[in-house]
Amino acid sequence: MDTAELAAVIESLIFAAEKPLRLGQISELMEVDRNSVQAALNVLDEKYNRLPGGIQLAEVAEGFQFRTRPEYAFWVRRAQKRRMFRLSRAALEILAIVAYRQPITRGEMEQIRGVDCDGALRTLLEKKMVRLCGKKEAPGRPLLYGTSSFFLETFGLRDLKELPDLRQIQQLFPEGKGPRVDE
Amino acid sequence: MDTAELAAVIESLIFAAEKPLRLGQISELMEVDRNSVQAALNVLDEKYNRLPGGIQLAEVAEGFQFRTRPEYAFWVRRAQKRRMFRLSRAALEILAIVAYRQPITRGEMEQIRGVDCDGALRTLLEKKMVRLCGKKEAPGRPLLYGTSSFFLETFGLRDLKELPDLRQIQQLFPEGKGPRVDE
Amino acid sequence: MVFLVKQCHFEGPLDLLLHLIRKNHLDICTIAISQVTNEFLNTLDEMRNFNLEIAGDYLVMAATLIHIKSRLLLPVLEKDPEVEDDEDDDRGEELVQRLKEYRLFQETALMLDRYPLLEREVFTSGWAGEELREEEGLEVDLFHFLKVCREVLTEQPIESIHQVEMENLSVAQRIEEIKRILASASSSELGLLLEGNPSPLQVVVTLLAILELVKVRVIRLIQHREFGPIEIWPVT
Repeated sequence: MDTAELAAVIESLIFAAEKPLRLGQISELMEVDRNSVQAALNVLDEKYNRLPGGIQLAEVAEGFQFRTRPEYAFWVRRAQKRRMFRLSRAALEILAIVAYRQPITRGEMEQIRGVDCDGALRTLLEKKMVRLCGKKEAPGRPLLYGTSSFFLETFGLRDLKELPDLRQIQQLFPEGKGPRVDE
Repeated sequence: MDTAELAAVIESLIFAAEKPLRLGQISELMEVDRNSVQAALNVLDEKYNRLPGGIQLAEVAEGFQFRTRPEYAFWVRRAQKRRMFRLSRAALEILAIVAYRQPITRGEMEQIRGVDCDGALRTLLEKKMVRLCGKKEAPGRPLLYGTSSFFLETFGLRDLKELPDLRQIQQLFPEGKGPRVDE
Repeated sequence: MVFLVKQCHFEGPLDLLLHLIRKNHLDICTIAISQVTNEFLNTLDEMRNFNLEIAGDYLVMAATLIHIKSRLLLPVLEKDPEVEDDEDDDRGEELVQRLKEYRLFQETALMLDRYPLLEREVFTSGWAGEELREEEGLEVDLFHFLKVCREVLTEQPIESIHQVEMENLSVAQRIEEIKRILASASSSELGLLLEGNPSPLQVVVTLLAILELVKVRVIRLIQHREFGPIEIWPVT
């Protein structure tokens, strides 16, 4: 199979898959070495990401997935008449804490936020954005929480390393101009 | 909006839609006349149907839809067969009982569930989530069942001690009977 | 102030405190904390006026703030290097650290919210092959599995119950086995045939086989004394 044809097959596989497909999965499934898969993926990257169009080939959660481009969000939402998906401020804060401090217990999250996290944390677990990941070696063996691969999918991240580190975030918000100056 | 941009928006609309989109629908939604929509659809037809690739723009009775090309059906089906397996509600319930009451006999499971466990238990054995672990020292020497290492792997647990204990589960779902998973 | 309470939903006392510091264009430090203490207390009063329930967290914070402020208002005494009195200073400093940490995560949350989110700015294909939809069953993670556990596992202890596994053991087979045993040894005992913790079914099958063999006069059963071993002898 030449690269063009391999690219076409992989295009259909990624399109039909429910979840992002990893390079290794494609290679295993098609019994083709990783280099050839990578070459075919480069062809698709060219086709979808270098040329204009409504669809992008995104690399998320260590896999590949076709997605609409964010600049057309308005039209897609309008077409689907769906209620806009949103995360509450509490949910976003907890996600931020879990993403940067995982694995972390609920008590530790509450210590940082100074407030009960129960409801929002449960919502995040429900939505599979946060997952349980074991117990802490501490009195009472409290449950530990971490981000899931669906968190990466939702935020379009290849892996956690793609998140800016906390020092960089501080620079985004110069002293005094906090995130929530009242409108 | 020029034809190229219109084509990009329509590309994302058709891609994200659950059902085929009709020309009229697109025209109405985007408040663009039918001729312009047709011109944009021609661009997409060129991109997907005249050039080789894994995805086609199909015009079916109800409208336009992206689909994988039939010549790659073999690979798509093969990929879908390998997808992460799913468990039926009955199987999950038995798995719950086995996880927390192991080692346990089939009779004891049926005692807890109040119904026959035979079929779902066999599925769990086939999927290697549950394993046989000896016979009970009781009249009849019934077989004992327990969870496997694949069970731990599936749920990302290092060992059974990482499974939250029943008290912790109650804290996670304080309202008692939570909504069913399969809503 | 009324406006403040009506418009803002605060994520707890730290959030309110951060809001007040920010509103007054202050840097996070103990001085700033003491400066907004009155506003903090007023906000709690407003909440009360609106019949909003004030969580204990807010009251604990109010007490801490008053304490920090009162420390700062005390005239600075000649520091006695012999006396260690850091505990109260620590309270202010500790709160400053907590506020800074929480502010950082608020900023991180805001940064996360700027990402193009799946189902908000970007969408995956709505098309799913027809075969996919038919597939039944759930793909679960640990949390959703635990939910099932919660529903299924009641606290009732498991009663010990008996269960018999169906075994492919017929009387005819057992007859052949007994015959084989008697062929290699001149005699046997009933007890020996029932060794090894047999299931009730196995016991029944063995007894039936023996009775059948007696009936067709292949064996005889002999018991020399009451409650003694029952011997099995082939009929010669």
